[in-house]
Amino acid sequence: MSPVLDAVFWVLAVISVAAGIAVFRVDSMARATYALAVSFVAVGAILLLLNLEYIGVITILMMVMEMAVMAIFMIMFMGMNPALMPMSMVHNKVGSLVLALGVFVVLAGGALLVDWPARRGEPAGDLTRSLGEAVMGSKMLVMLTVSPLLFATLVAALVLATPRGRYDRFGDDLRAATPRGPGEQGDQA
Amino acid sequence: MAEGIIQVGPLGTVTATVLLGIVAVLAAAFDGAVGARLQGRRTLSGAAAPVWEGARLLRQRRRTIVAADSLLWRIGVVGLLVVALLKVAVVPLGAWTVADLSVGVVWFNAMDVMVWALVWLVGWGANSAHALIGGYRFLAQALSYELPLMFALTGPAIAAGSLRVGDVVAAQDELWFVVWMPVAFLVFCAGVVAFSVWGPFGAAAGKDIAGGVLAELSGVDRLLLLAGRYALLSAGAGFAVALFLGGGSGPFAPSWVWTLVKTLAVLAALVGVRRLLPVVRPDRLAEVAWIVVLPAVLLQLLLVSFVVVQ
Amino acid sequence: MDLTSAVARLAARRPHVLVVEVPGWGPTRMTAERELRHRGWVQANSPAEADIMLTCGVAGREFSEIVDRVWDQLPGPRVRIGATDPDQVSGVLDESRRALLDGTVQRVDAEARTAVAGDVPHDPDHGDAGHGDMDHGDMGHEGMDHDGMDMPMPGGIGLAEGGTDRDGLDLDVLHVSLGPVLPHWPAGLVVRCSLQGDVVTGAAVEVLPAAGWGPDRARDGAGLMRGTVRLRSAQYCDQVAGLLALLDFERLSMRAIRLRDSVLDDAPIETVTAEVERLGERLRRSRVLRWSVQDLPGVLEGLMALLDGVRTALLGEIAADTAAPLRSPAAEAERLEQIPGLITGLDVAGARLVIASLGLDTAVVAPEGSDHG
Amino acid sequence: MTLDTVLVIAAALFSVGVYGALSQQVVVMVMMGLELMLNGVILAAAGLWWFLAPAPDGQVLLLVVIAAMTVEMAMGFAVATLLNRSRKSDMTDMATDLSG
Repeated sequence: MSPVLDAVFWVLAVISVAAGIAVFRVDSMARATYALAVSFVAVGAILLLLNLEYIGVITILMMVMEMAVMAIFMIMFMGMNPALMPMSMVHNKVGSLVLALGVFVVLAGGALLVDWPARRGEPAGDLTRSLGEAVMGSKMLVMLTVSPLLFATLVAALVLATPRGRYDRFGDDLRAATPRGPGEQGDQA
Repeated sequence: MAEGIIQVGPLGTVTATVLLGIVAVLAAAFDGAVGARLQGRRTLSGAAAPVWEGARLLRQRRRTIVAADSLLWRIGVVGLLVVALLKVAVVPLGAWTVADLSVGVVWFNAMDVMVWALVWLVGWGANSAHALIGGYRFLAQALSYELPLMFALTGPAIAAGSLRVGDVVAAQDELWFVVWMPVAFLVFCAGVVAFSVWGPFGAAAGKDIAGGVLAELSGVDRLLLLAGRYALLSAGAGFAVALFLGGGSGPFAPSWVWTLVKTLAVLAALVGVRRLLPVVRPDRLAEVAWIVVLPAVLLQLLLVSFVVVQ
Repeated sequence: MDLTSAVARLAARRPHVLVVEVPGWGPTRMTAERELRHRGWVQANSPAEADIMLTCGVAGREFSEIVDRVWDQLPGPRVRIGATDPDQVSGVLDESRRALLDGTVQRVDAEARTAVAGDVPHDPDHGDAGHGDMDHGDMGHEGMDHDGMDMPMPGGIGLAEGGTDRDGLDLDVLHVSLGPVLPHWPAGLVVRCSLQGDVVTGAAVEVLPAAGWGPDRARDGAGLMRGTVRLRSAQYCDQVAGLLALLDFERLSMRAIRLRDSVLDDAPIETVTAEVERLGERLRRSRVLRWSVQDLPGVLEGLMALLDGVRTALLGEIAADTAAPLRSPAAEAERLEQIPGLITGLDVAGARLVIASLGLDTAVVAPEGSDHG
Repeated sequence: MTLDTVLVIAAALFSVGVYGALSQQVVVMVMMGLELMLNGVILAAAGLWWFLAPAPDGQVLLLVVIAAMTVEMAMGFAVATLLNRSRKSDMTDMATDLSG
C-alpha cells in the first residue's frame, strides 16, 4: 500500500467515525441525517480502496438515497422543530455510553489481539465480474432468498404504513375515475 | 482497462474541468438565444446572456438569512457543480478519459443520486417556505425518475457485458445502441433533464413558488447553482453519447471531435425542450413514471437481454 | 477599480427587475413588462434574484409596509423605482440603470444597510409577508415544553405546531402567506395558508388596497374604465399568459404575451381575433396541457373562458362601446370568498393554478379611505 | 491500512451505533444507530474479505448486509409511520406496551 493511499485511508476513517459521532451530537435533524450519509460515503470510499469497486459505489448510492428520504421522515416525525435547535432526546445516557465503550474495547481488543491467519487465495482479476458470476452461479440460492424477502418487505411496509387500501381510493368496485385523496369525502366509509 | 482507452493524468482533469465549463456556458448561451428569439429580440443578444448574468451575479451580494442552515445550504449550492465534475470523470472524450472505472455506469448513477441530497439541502438550508417546498418537490420527483433512469442505464451495460464505460463504447462499433434501445435512450435523456431540475422537470424551481430552491439564492451562490444545473445537463449529454450514440465513432474527423459534436447536439435538444413543454407537477409524474415508463423500460431490457443471449 | 466598473457595466446589461403591482395599476405593470422584454431585461421571480424593484402604483399603508420589507430582501446592488403611469415606465427604467451603475449611490446604500443591521440584532419577522417566507409567528408552543426543557429559539423563531392532517400523521403546520409579491399573481392578493408539507389545509383571503384609484378607473368611481375596452381585453390576455407561465409553458405563454402587447398597441381587431382563434385552437389541441391540469377541475375551462374574454371585450369595441363595465365589486368579493374552499386540500402548485384560472380582478377593490365598498 | 486498523475503525463505528441505538428516544434516531452499526459490519466484512480470503464469493455477504439494511430501513419507516399515526408519538418509551 502506497503512503498516499494510506493517508487517504486514515482521512476517510477519521471522517467516517467523526461523522458517526456527529449524528448523535448535532442539534439539527437535517444535519444528523446528512452526517450519517457522510459516514456512509466515507466507508464506501474505503471499500473502493479495498478494491471493492462495485460494493463501494453501491453503498454510496443506496445510502445517500436512503438518507435523503430519511431526512424527510426525521422532520415529519420528530416532535421538535427541525431548525437549529439544541435538542437532547436521550434516555440512560451514561449507561449507553459505558456499554458502547465496553463494546468498543472488546471488539477493538479482539481485532488487535487475535492472530489473524495469512491471506488465502488471490483476488480475481475483475472483481465485479466475479461477483456477478458468484451471484448468478454458486451463490444463486442466497439471492433467490433475498429477493422474495425484499418483496415481502415492500408489501409489509406498505400494509403497515398505509391506512387506506385501493378500495378506499377508487370506490367499492374500483370504478372511480380519479382516486380520492386521503381525508376527502367518503374516505371513512 | 478497456482497449483503446487512455487514462489521462492530473492535467487531463484540468482539461476536463475546463471543457465542462465551456460546454456548460455554450448550453447557457443556447438557452439565452432560444429565449431571445421567442421574445422577438435578436438571437445574438440572447446568446450573450451567460456573460451578463455571470457578471451580474458576481457583482451581487450574497444574502444572509435569519436561522438559515448556512453550512448545509452552501454544501448543496457547491455540490451540484462537484457532482457534475465527478460524472464527467467517467465520460470518455474520444479515446481519453479521466478515470476508466470498472463500474463507470454505476458511478454515474451514484452521482446522480447525490443530486437528491444536494437539491434538497439547497431547499432546506434557506429557511424559506418556498425553497423548502421546492426541495420536497424535487425528492417527490426523484422517486419517480430514478428507477426508470437506473434501468435505462442497465440496458447498454447488459448489451456490452460490462459496467466499464469504455467497453460500452467499444461494443457499439457496429451498431449504436440508440438504434435498438430507443426507449432506454429517451428515458435516460428524460432522467438527465429531471436531475438537472430543468424544463418540464423543473417544478422544484418553479415560477409558482417564486423560483423554489432558487428563491433565496443571490450572488455567487446563485451563480454556482445555475452553473451546476447546466453542468449536470452537459455531463448527462456527454454520458448519453458514450452510452447510446457510439461515443467518438464517426467518419473523417478524429473521435474527440465527434464526441463533442454529438454531445453538443444532444445538449441542444435537452436545453431546448424547456421552452416546448409545460412543467410536470411531481404528483402527475409519479403515475406516468411508475405505470407507463417503468414497464416500458423493463420491456426494453427484456428485449436487450434476448438479443444478447441469442 | 477598472475591473469593477467593467463588471458593473456588463452586469447592468441584463438586470433583473422585481415588478410589484398595486391593485388598479395593471396597465402600468403590463407596459413595464413589455418594456423589459424589449430591452432584454429579466423579470425576477423573487426579491433575492432582483437588482431593481419597480412598484407600479401607489400602495396603501399595509401594502407599503410589505413592499418595504421585500425591498430589504434585495441583496444589492439595488435600486428602487416606482411608476404610476405607463408613460413613466421607460424613463424610470433608464434612470434605475444609471443608479445601478453609480458606485457612490450603491456604496452609500450598502453602508446604510450595515449600520441598520448592526442596530437591530434580528428581525424575526424577516420578510414573512413579502413573498412568503415561513411565518414563524406561532409562539404558543406549550406542547413542547415537556421535561422542563426551556429551549432557546434560534433567531427568535418559534416552533411549528402539529395539527391533524389528511393522512392522520399529525404533521407540523406552517403558516405561509402567498402574495402579494409573487410572479403571475393577482395584484395585492394575499392568501394566508396553513400548509402541511406543501398541502394547503386552510386559507384566508385578503386584498391589500391601494392608496387611491388607479389611473384606469373613471374618476367618478362608477365602475367604468377610462379609455378604451382595449385595456380590459389586454387584461384577459395577460391572465391567459400568466396561467400558461405558471405551467412554464413558455412557447404558448410568450404567444399570449405578444398578443397582449399587440392589443395594447392598437392592432386591428381582425388581426387580434384571428390570433385569439389560433391560440385557442392550439390550446384546445394540446394534449399535454389537458393532461397536466386534468386533476384540477375548472382550470382548463377557466383558461378557455379567459381567452374568450379577450375577444368578447374587443367585440365591444366594434360596437363602439368605449367604456366597458368592470366587474362589480360585489361579484369580485364573492369570487374571493370562494378561494379557500377551492384550494384547501390542493398542493401549492395546484392552488396557484386554480387561483390563476379564476381571472380575478383586484382593481375593483376600493382603495384605502374611499367610501365605495 | 492493515486488517487491524480497518477492524478498529469498524469497531468504533459499531460502538457509536450501539450508543445511539441504546440512548436515543426517537424511533428514527434509533434506526440511525442501527444503520451505523451495520455500517461498521460492512467495513469489517470488507476488511476481513480483502486481507484474509479475497475469494469471489465473499462479496456476496456484503450484498446481503446491504440488503438487510434496506429491509431494516423500510420496516423502520413503516413502523415509525404506524406509531405516529396510532399514538401521535415517535418516542420508544411511549411504545412499550402492546395495546393498540
